[in-house]
Amino acid sequence: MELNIRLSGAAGQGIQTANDILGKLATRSGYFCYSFNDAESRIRGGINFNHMRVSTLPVSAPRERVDILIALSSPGLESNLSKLVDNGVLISGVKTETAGKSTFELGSLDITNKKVYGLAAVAVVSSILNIALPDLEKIIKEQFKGKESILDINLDAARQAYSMAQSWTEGAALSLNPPKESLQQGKWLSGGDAFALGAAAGGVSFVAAYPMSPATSIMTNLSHWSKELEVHVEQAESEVTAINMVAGASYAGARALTSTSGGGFALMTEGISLTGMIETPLVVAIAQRPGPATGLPTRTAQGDLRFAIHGGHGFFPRVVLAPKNINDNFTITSEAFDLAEKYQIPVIVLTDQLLQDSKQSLKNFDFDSISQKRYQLSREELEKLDVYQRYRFTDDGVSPLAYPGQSSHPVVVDSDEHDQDGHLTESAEISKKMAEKRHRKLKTILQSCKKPESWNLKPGIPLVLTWGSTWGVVNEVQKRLEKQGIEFAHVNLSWMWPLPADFFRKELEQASKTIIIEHSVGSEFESLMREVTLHDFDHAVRKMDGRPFGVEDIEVELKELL
Amino acid sequence: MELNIRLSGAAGQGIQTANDILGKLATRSGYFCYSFNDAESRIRGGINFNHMRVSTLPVSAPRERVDILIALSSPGLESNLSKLVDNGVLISGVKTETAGKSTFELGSLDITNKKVYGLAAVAVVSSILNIALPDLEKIIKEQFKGKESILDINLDAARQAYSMAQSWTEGAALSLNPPKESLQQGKWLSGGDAFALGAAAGGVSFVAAYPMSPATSIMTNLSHWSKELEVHVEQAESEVTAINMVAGASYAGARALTSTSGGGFALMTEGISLTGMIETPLVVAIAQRPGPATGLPTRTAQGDLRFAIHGGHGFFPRVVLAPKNINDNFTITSEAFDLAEKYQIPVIVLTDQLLQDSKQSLKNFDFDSISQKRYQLSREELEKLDVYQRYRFTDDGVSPLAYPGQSSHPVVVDSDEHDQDGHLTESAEISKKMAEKRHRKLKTILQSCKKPESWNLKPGIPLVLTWGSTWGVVNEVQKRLEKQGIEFAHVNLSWMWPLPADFFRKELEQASKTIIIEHSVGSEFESLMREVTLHDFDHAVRKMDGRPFGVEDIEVELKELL
Amino acid sequence: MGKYKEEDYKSNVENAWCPGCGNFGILNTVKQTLAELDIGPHQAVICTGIGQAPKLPHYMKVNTFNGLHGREVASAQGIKMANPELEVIVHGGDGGIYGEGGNHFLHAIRRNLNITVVVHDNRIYGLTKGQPSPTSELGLVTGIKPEGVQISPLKPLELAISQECSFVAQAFSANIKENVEILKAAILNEGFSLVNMLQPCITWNKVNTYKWFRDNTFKVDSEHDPYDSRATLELLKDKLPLGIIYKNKKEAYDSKVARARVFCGKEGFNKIAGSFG
Amino acid sequence: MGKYKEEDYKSNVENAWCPGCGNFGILNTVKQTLAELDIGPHQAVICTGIGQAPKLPHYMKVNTFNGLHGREVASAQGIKMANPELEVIVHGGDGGIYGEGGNHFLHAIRRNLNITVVVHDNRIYGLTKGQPSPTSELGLVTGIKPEGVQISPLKPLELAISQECSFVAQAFSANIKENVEILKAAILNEGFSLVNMLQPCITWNKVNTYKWFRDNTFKVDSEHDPYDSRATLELLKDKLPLGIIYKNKKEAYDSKVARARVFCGKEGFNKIAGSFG
Ligand SMILES: Cc1ncc(C[n+]2csc(CCOP(=O)(O)OP(=O)(O)O)c2C)c(N)n1
Ligand SMILES: Cc1ncc(C[n+]2csc(CCOP(=O)(O)OP(=O)(O)O)c2C)c(N)n1
Ligand code: SF4
Ligand code: SF4
Ligand SMILES: [Mg+2]
Ligand SMILES: [Mg+2]
Repeated sequence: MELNIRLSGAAGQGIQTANDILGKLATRSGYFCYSFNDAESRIRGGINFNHMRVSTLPVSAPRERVDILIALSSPGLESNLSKLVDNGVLISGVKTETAGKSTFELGSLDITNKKVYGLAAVAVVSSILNIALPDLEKIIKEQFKGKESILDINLDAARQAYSMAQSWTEGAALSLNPPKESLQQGKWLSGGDAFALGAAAGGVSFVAAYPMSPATSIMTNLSHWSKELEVHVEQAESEVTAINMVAGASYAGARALTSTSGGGFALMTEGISLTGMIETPLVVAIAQRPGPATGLPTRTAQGDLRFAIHGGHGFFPRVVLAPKNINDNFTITSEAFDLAEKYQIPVIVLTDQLLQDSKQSLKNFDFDSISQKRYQLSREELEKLDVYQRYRFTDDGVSPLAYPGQSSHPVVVDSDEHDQDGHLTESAEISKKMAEKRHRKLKTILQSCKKPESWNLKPGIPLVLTWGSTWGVVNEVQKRLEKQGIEFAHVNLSWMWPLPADFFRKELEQASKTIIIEHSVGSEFESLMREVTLHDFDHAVRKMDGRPFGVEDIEVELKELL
Repeated sequence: MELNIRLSGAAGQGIQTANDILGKLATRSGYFCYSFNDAESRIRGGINFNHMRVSTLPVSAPRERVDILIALSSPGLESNLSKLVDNGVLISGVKTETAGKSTFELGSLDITNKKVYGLAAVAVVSSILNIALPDLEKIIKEQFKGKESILDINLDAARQAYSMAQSWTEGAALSLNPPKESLQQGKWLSGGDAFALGAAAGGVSFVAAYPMSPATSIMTNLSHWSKELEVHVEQAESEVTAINMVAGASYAGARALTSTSGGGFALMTEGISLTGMIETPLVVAIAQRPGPATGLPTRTAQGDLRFAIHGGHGFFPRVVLAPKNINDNFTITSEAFDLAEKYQIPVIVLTDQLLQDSKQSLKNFDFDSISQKRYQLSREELEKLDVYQRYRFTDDGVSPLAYPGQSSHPVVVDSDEHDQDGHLTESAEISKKMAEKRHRKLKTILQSCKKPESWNLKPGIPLVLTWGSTWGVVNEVQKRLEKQGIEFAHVNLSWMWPLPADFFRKELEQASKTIIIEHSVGSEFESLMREVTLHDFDHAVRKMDGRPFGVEDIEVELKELL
Repeated sequence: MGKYKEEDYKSNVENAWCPGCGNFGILNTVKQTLAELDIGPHQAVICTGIGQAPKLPHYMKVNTFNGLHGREVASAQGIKMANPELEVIVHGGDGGIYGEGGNHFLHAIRRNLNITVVVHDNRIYGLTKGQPSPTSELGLVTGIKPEGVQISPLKPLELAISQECSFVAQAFSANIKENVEILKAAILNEGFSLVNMLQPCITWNKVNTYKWFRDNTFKVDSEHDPYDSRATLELLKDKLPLGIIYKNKKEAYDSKVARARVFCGKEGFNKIAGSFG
Repeated sequence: MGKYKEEDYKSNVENAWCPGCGNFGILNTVKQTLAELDIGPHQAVICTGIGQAPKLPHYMKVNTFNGLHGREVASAQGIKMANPELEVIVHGGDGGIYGEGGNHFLHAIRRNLNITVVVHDNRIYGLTKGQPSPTSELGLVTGIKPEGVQISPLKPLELAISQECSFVAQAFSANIKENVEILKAAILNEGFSLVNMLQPCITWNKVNTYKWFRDNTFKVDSEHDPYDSRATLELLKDKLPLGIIYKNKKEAYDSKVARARVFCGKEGFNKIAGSFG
């Protein structure tokens, strides 16, 4: 059971804030909520919406269906009205003559400042959901802490709208009871929040980055939390600066992060190759959006998978990970820091606009579940050594790590091919051995490679393969189709690279049919899976318009293909 | 029949010049010559060599065997002496007591300036090859034109050395007669020369680049020839500038080129993605060297194949080509310009240090064999249009091309997703159509895709697969093994991307065994072939030390694997 | 009056700037300037990157190269070198041109092609929602820097003057009449011309408002000699001068380079190829 | 005398510079300076890029971050911010720092971390065989520019001063004794210190030779007040001044940032995570 509430309007009309208040409120009231947004790349005007699912079961995928349409602008109303279901209701901030839809006119309230319409609409929804007015008031007070000057008009609008809505029967008809089992003290947060918290739990102590949608929230969050987390966030003057700064910081002992989108990553590939050569741990977040070039800055895509794997010249081991949902944005990011330092490699986390900007009701994150281990030699171990060799040849290819100033041993790293001491070399023999050492790490790293997650995996039925955030819709559609008697296996990759040869080949071959789904114009994921598994897929589903896959789309699509 | 002559010494001792004089001279005398060099990344000192093959048949691959060792420095002597064959001879510029090798001591000449030792050694070789002294003198005069002050001491050294060598019987024993059929007016040039000439024939009119080994010779050549070729060469302050400059120049109507190595390309991937989005023709040369990072700047590798294919965020069509030899550096580069403009895409030409710095005797290039076609609408066609749409939707995905100022129609290009007019759009529908339009070009481009070249291709025998410059050694080894009764098919790719699915799959499956050879630490080429052909290779041969594959290495290796 | 009128540069693209944004004034200035200089929509190229300022050419009818964030000055130079007949004008943000693209800017001053660069200096990253830009003042509070900017602002005029830039002016976006004159002079100047265009971002920069700019700027005296670099540096001491600040006579680079829209001829080719005998 | 002697910084790596190169003098200067300042090989980091100059730290014993061409100033800032206790010194070429890395340099001056940047200014690209660098003089003939350089040279000192750089000096590589004093002052200065180190490249730059530098430099008068920016610009008018040219009192940025070698604690984490209730 769920209600799909779409808040639409122009940039600057406060639909984000209204959405947030509603999300928090419903989460506290015991519902599972999920919202995603659809915004233009502008600051004022245009046609944007936030889509909120309030549900009695966990949900984490975009939907097309709208039960309650909140429209604060005429274009917002026009472009979304067709999505409103037959018995759905409209809460409108603009004059409208939409025959056949029962409408709550915000204009009929005694409100002069239209800036509070968003909040008034939230109050109407609260009434529909039978959330008590004091709970709503509490959250409004929290939200406007420090902005007391506008608190009162917001409170007033909410109260008015709430009381009027109490007698709005068409709305009340949609009411939904919260589930018996719900999150205890659930949090309401975005993928960008979860990512930053994951970095924090992973021990990040230095961030250099340049703002770029949809990655900016990572650096913004960490900057706001810099005191509590003892992290320094530096806004670099470009991505080229950022990557070379974090490389330096990592050499100096910091757990370092940079975050960007595909276009910024492009400027970082030289530096990624540097960290591959000097074997300096690093975590890089790529929050994907549709390219090429500037593309659609505020939309979503999974188009940078191959670029993340192959970006940078020459061979060096790296790990590429892709969270499947907001919770993974936390766990996988924190693991990324551990992997980076353990293997002294760059680890790339591929998130995307959908994940970053979506919000969800989630359990609190558990700090203790995250490894706090550090991999450097201790000062004591170092002082016992006669010489410290940064690039000592070892069986697993991983050399002992130390940072400058930690002991009396200088630490020498070099972007040229180098000897064990870190000094540049022209020797064919040493070059070969050093390249082999780096290559050996690949095998070592594969020990950490995780099998993909799977749902209903068994031979003889169709298999649907996804990666990263596309998990969400397919996971939900799997349950929906199961109820309709249509069964398939769902496999989702989060560990994207490196993959052992024949990885998952057997499972693919045992399927009655294989379908690959990726949110990309090209076929990056399919090509990767072909390379690794030598499997020929029966069908591929892709996406060209930068909008997320919706549950409805995929349901239709899969019904056809299965 | 051939003589392998290795000139070794320190940087700054003039072995390059000596090598060049010898190459020109032997080419004019009717021999087929090939030389490659092995140099450290420094300006003076160190241990370098140039290896020259003087042959009665065309040759174009590195060898290990040395018949005549010219050593101008003690380290040069020591590091190469073991390569000298049993009946080989030594021409030495340093005191030496190498028992058992017959030695021509340059020190016994009446020469005080050791800078001319290299030339004296060339004179000795000329004598061995029975090249007439006046021919040598002529070339020396050409070489030192404008440097008359040092001409005389060079001439004197050559004459002395030549006359003394006339009575050196051990040397004379190696003599070699030129072939009956030889090149008419053969040229002696490097891959870097051939690349620049290919660009010229392809109509290049604007170059912006930043110096980087081993690509620098391309811009240096074109800069020297700028008057004759009407090309402007701009040294940019960085590769980021260079790529955005050429994008601008191309928009303005120039046939534009930038040249770099892997590390510079890394800085260009953002701009490559830009040209993919704005659909501006462009040729990018990547002269590969071993990475990651700075790696081995003066050595060779094929490590950037995947990076060339996937470098840049988001999906956009591109073509990646790889010349197999110096002659291809000319033809493929000129074709690259045609393809770039025809499809309005970036075309990447992957050469490498081995190809760029090697030299060879070749026939003159034929300007008329190169397409001089341009693909823009004419001024007249443009003026007939009511509106000009830079991104008009077309069946083949290729829109009519025009440049600004050409007619009264403004030309609008945009790195954001855009409509047919070139203006930025937020529309899902137009975004989808425009992404589809770019994607359609892939299929159109595949019409130009060439089958790989093959030698002795037939089912039931082993098949050896190579790409780019690795063709050279394998081609030669194929002939050598054939004589030994060992047969294999050799297939070499020059058109690297895009490739149709199942490309060459049948041929691979019909082979008794498949071996893939790539000059890389990683397995970029193998992974690409796996992806495209779904074929599992039996063996892979790779290279870790940045030195070129030698004929001898590959012969041994293949004998083992076949 | 010339051939072209302001309306010849009109476009139908919906404007996405915030109502009241300083950019509107700049857009009007540009159209009027081109019309007054009789430069048609097909004769000028407006070259931009990404940001609010760089959207400008979409809102008019003109050759447009809307490239990458911060790369506008690099691309503009490529355009000019390929076809010196085009009138190349760059419009970019302070973030793009002085931040991401600072190096292009610096070396473009040295290269001294005959182009004009107009920086919409709103002292903030507008499009990406209000992070500090290189020209943000010390202490400016932004979403990303709640404790306020801690790094001294870049001094773009001083930078350009230190490199003996061919032409340096400063303008305030609201003064359209004066700005048309400044922009005309910049375009007519043979060489690299910088116009630092102070522009209020009413949404994100609550310090450098219209009022603030009015209070903190002054018009350069008509007596001021822009060739006198010492007098110029004096001008920059306190408040923000508006007008043509500095000029330096030097030959433009593009006059030296060949037009680059040609194929090399067979003759030239054979001459070069033949030299490898 | 302190704990450390010049020999404590000795390395066994074979030197690959051309005999007679100006870089040797700089190497000696650095070793002597560190010894005299009592900064041990494990306490300093020499951060470099790629070129001839950037090979310097390999020829001594010291913490070394030999990163990418032109990126040395970016990486050095990362090192310093992560661990302000390290004495961070950059050595780079004029090509790397002023060309490829010009933007890092420009913004590093603004950022004003307590680091020292020594630019080996040989007015040429040494390692890549003699292309023009940003500081190459007009008309300099190189392999790539047979007709001579046509772009005005960058003016690095003027650039730094225009941005009110904390410390600006110029030196000539051959004057080891004086240069030790200059480098000491640069390292001791709290803030971003630039030392433009004129250095003959005897192989590729046949114009700016030892003799040329001797003839075209002069020592800055001991009376010169480096805080007087006008006097400083006067100094730069004709020949090349050697010594401490310009200083500007401002607080260094690193003193404001926390050491960054720590894990966030559970408490801090829970406080933040808890705020999402
Ligand atoms: C390589 C890259 N990095 C980051 C961005 C994201 N981005 C777009 S505009 C912008 C800043 C805009 O500020 P400014 O240049 O001052 O222009 P304004 O919007 O203020 O006019 C940024 C960081 C991008 N598009 N490309
Ligand atoms: C991204 C990149 N581009 C180009 C190069 C090639 N490269 C190495 S050193 C150098 C220039 C060296 O000049 P400079 O920085 O002045 O140092 P010098 O050798 O003169 O000391 C260049 C262009 C590179 N290593 N990386
Ligand atoms: S955000 Fe600022 S700069 Fe951008 S349009 Fe709005 S007011 Fe103008
Ligand atoms: S090339 Fe020049 S800078 Fe490089 S080592 Fe030789 S003399 Fe020194
Ligand atoms: Mg701005
Ligand atoms: Mg230099």
